[in-house]
Amino acid sequence: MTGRKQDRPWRTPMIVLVLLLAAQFVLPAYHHGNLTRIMVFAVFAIGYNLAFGYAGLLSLGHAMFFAAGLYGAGMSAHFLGFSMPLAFLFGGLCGLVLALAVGLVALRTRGVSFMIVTLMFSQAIFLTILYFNEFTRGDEGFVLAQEIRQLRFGETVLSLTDPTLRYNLALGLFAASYLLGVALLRSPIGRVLVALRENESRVQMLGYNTFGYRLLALSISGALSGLSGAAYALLFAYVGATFAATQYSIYPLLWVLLGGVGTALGPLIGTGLMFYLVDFASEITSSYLIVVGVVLVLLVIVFPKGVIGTLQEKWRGLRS
Amino acid sequence: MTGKSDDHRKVRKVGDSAFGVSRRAAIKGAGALAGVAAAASLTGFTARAHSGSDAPIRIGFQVHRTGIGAAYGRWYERTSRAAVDYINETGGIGGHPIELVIEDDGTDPKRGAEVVEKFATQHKVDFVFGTLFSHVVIGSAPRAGELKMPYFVVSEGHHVASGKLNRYVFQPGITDVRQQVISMAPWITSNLGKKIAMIFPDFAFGHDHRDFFSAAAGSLGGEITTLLPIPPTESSFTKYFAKIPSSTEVIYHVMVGPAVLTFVKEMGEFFGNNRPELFGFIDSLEAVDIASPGLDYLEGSYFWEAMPRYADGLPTAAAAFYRDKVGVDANGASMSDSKDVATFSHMFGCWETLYVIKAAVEQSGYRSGKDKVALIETLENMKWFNEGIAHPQGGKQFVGQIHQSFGRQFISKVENKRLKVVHTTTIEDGLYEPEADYTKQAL
Amino acid sequence: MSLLQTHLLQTRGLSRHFGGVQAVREVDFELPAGEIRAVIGPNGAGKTTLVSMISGRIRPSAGRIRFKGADITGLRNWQRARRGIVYTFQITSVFQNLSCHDNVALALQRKRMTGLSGRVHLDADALRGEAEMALDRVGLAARLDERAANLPYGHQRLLELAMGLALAPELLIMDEPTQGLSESEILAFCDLTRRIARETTVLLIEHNMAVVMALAGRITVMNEGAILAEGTPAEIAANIDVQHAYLGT
Amino acid sequence: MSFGAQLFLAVLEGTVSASVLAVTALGLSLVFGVMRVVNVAHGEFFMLGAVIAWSVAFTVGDMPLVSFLIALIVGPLVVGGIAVAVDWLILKRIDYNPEGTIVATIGLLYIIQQATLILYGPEARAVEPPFYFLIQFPWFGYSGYKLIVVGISLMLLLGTWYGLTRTRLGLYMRATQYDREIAQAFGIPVRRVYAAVFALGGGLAAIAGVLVVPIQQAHYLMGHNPLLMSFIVVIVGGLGSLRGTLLAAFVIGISDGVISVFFTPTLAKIVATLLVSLVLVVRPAGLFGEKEP
Repeated sequence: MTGRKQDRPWRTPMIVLVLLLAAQFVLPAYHHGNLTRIMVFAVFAIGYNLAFGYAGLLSLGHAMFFAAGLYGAGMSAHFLGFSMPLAFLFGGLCGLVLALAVGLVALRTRGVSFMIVTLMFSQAIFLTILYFNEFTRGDEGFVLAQEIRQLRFGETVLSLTDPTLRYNLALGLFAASYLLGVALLRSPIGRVLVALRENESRVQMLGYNTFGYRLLALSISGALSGLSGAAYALLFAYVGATFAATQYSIYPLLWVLLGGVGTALGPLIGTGLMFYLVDFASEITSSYLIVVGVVLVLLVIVFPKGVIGTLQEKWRGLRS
Repeated sequence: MTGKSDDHRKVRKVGDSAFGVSRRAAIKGAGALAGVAAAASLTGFTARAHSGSDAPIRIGFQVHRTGIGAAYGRWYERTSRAAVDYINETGGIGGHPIELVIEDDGTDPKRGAEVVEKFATQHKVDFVFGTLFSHVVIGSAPRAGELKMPYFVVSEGHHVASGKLNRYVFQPGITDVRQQVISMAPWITSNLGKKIAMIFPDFAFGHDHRDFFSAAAGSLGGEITTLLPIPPTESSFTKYFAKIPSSTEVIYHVMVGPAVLTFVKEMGEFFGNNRPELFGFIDSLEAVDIASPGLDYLEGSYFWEAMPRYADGLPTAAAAFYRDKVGVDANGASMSDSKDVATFSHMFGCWETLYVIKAAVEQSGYRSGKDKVALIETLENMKWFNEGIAHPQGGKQFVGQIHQSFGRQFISKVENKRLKVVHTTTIEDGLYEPEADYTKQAL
Repeated sequence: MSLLQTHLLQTRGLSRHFGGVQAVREVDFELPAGEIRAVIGPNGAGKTTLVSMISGRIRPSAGRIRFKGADITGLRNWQRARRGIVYTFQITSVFQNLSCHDNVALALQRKRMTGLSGRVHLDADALRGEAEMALDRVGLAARLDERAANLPYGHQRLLELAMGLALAPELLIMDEPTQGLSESEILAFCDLTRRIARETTVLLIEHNMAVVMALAGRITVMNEGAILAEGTPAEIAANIDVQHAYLGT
Repeated sequence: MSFGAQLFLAVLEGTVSASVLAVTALGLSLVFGVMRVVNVAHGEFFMLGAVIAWSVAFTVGDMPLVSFLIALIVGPLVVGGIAVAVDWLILKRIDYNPEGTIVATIGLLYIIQQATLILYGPEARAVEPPFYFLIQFPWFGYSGYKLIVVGISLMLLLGTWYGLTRTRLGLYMRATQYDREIAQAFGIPVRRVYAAVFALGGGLAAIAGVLVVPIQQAHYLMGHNPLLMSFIVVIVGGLGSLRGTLLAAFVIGISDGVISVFFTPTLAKIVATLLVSLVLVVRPAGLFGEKEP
């Protein structure tokens, strides 16, 4: 956040959002659907970036927050008959509460220990989902009936099976999270978080309760991850333990690192990049994971700070 | 045919060869693949619809090429290719050739749903089929329903029959867990013993076994001495066997995943010679050589089989013909590599499902996507699939309300490191009251 | 009026040991408001440990600390900072990747961050104005938008100081502030400190005796974790024990 | 079966898995400690060891002991070679940047897994143990090979410990771990030390893989658990502390077994998992870790 960068902070976000809004009219159905998914998962990545990229909290357990939202929304709609908007918010709340609870304990640790503690908690949540399989159906998961997945405004009923509605709901959620990310980074809180990442004890000597700020960062992060999970459950009608497994804690880390740690746009870029990497590679060859692997390695070598991060650096280099 | 779809075919060929029998050749080609990437990314934005009267029936094959299901996926793919080739040799479906469009779902429910979407909106296929693992089926089913895409799974899960999926999902080519389990119960309780300990994976597949078998055995005077659900993250099992009370007469085990061999071996080491009777589901040993080191003590134990792995277990012409077409030898291994053991009790489902699709298309006069409703209604009204080349595993009764087939099951004993069929159930043994009625759902 | 209130800061029996080593033992230390106090002593005398306990970076093994009459022994470092005890580091630890503006803004904004609104949004221009003023006090106003990492070392120390001042401290603790500064920079630093001392009590650890003699009203000499002597620069200069402690004769 | 016997069995099982885990974790601990690099592909090195053991057994034919010994040498050599290549081709280029290494080694993980899937296949394949004998306890039978695994592991651990404390390379490694710049200043070839450490780490994982194949089976996805477990063990033990790593391996391995006696399997896993994380909450630097910077 240099002074010069404060010129037109909202320009890039607006361009990006307008492009996304326009994209739905030109994209073929398949990519239309893909972008919907990418935006939903980008929210997960944004959430992760808030903790990792802003406050320097490297968690290996974010799958538990995504799962909290997924199950919070899915089960409240499935068993308690929550309406779709209510279930969605409830999912976010679950992510938030879990993040608070986990944070109170896990944030006593730092660095690698924090990685492990979050990893273990997440594992425990995963096993717990299996343990209560009577309700969760464990790994197999369950489907949300179409009657549940509707928006009612008095007489008019909108079904979430409609791709256009789905796209724009995803876009709305993404836009909100994206702008929140940008705003937070420029807010006083954001300034503290960034400083926190660099030198925590110095921030304390300025009179800030750093534990509180780390907890705050983790909570917002958990809430966004939860909302992303809730959106997935309601938009794509499936709730399953796979999403609580370790690889879904690694994905957001991977997406953020690919896109650019601590950048506002990085999460979307990283998520999209990874999605299409797999999609295209798997069309060329059945051994597509080799292609994916090689590309990941090359990306790291070419874009050491992630795509957006490295480009930004190059750009600054050009200007000064 | 347009140039685009032309080079797209080339593109797919590369992918296919990489999974053919000569896998080493494939990796050499891997270098060339990079170049093809460009081509693919170009075609990436062009739908693959064909048109015209000679148009092939395009069937999307959702296969587990990677991930935990890969061992099954490879044989599902071989079986499906064999079936498609033979159907096309013999006049295709009502004169139209089948074109198989293959996508890997990585045995992941998220990717599974995306793949179904891709089949519908990008490849513009007529049907999707072939999914095995339950979580992928359940993750993909909603999208199939929303896209009104007939979705034929080969999963043996109870999900379709339970009625919790939707009207577009069918399982006509393979029997479901519930009927398998209840048709086993009488033979077990009357031949092996009534005091039974159950060991099963602690997830849905295992719980279906737990619930349905406990109920069935109970009604036959059996007693479940202990239930041991094993967490999927576990890689060593000996410590759990200690929990089995010594009064136990039969251990009923059904494990899946790469650790099953360990499980079976450790069970042997633990109980030694004075072991209770063992009854297992062959899922534990699919794609595994019975003669593998450490399995010796399985000698004299019993397994459920959906289709006998060893040719002499089901000496019908149809079964032999099927075995030969798929390229499986008399011992249930690949003809080209005796170490490459088939998933014989599951993969026949692909072959039979493709024939069910053929039948449904021909009887309903299906021509294009707009005839899907007719196709589904026709299929729901089918009652019986006759044993023969189309159904080498055996005749099947199809229950339209729950979109599920019912068939016979086999019980085999391990003798001289081979599986020898000792009992064959009837379709009636596995029948149960339909739990739902899909035909009442809107299309 | 009791003795306590005349003292801004007071410690009683303050001790700290690391494992077997007794870094600070039984220190009773008083600091009246408005004074410039220098703490000197040979390396390992326990100076830094003492001020670290006062600023709350280290917990004492025993003893109490009172600030403005209140016992603050149990308070965390950030709570003490809020009460007006500000510590500037021995090794500069400004935020290298932030601009001078953001470095100072971090110090300035805390008091304004009240209520939700204050936490999510502050008047950027007002903040910028204040930051400019704070930097101006140390003569860095021109570097407002410069990345801290790009500043020469001496200026980084000044930025560090500016951050301290921006907190409007009642007690400013400076740990070896002139370390690594050039002669001219040291002179500038001295009058700056004098100006600061008009509204703030200053406690500084310093090796450069010239600086100490020039600035300090009183000097506290520490040796082997205990207070050896205390007095005006003149008294200390004349003190035999101090010479022993330093020269070991 | 009597409670005592159950407990005895649990401890026995715990010790076996602990000793294999210790060897794997030791490799990760070295890489992590000296290079400050999180090698996400460490589990794949373990898997490669297992797969190589199977391939050797397959080519050698029906001579379990011979093929076992060959695998014990070939496995670590091949994997070590791969590790060196990776260090030179990738890690060096990104200057061991911690974040970059995570992505790079995730990529490596994909590559190794898929290559194995293509060349070796998706099946789980068993290998004859070098010597098989059943120890018949009054309550249950137990594979003698498992106890031999414990023996070999302990020898390996001692060997490594000796290497680290008594040899020049060990000295270099400790110096580099202590401070890279200073080590360089003292003329220690840090680059080569890094390559050596990465190879050694991979080699240890590979050996663990070779040891485990006759107990478990070679499968192209078998690397996942060892990676997580050894990662956990290294941190719980305390970064850079070898004895911490070893202690943690045995504490975690054995407690996992013992806890399983008291709860239903899945619940036991949940409890064990939470206990481990609590260790770190109470001692954030791990059992033997110096206070974190």
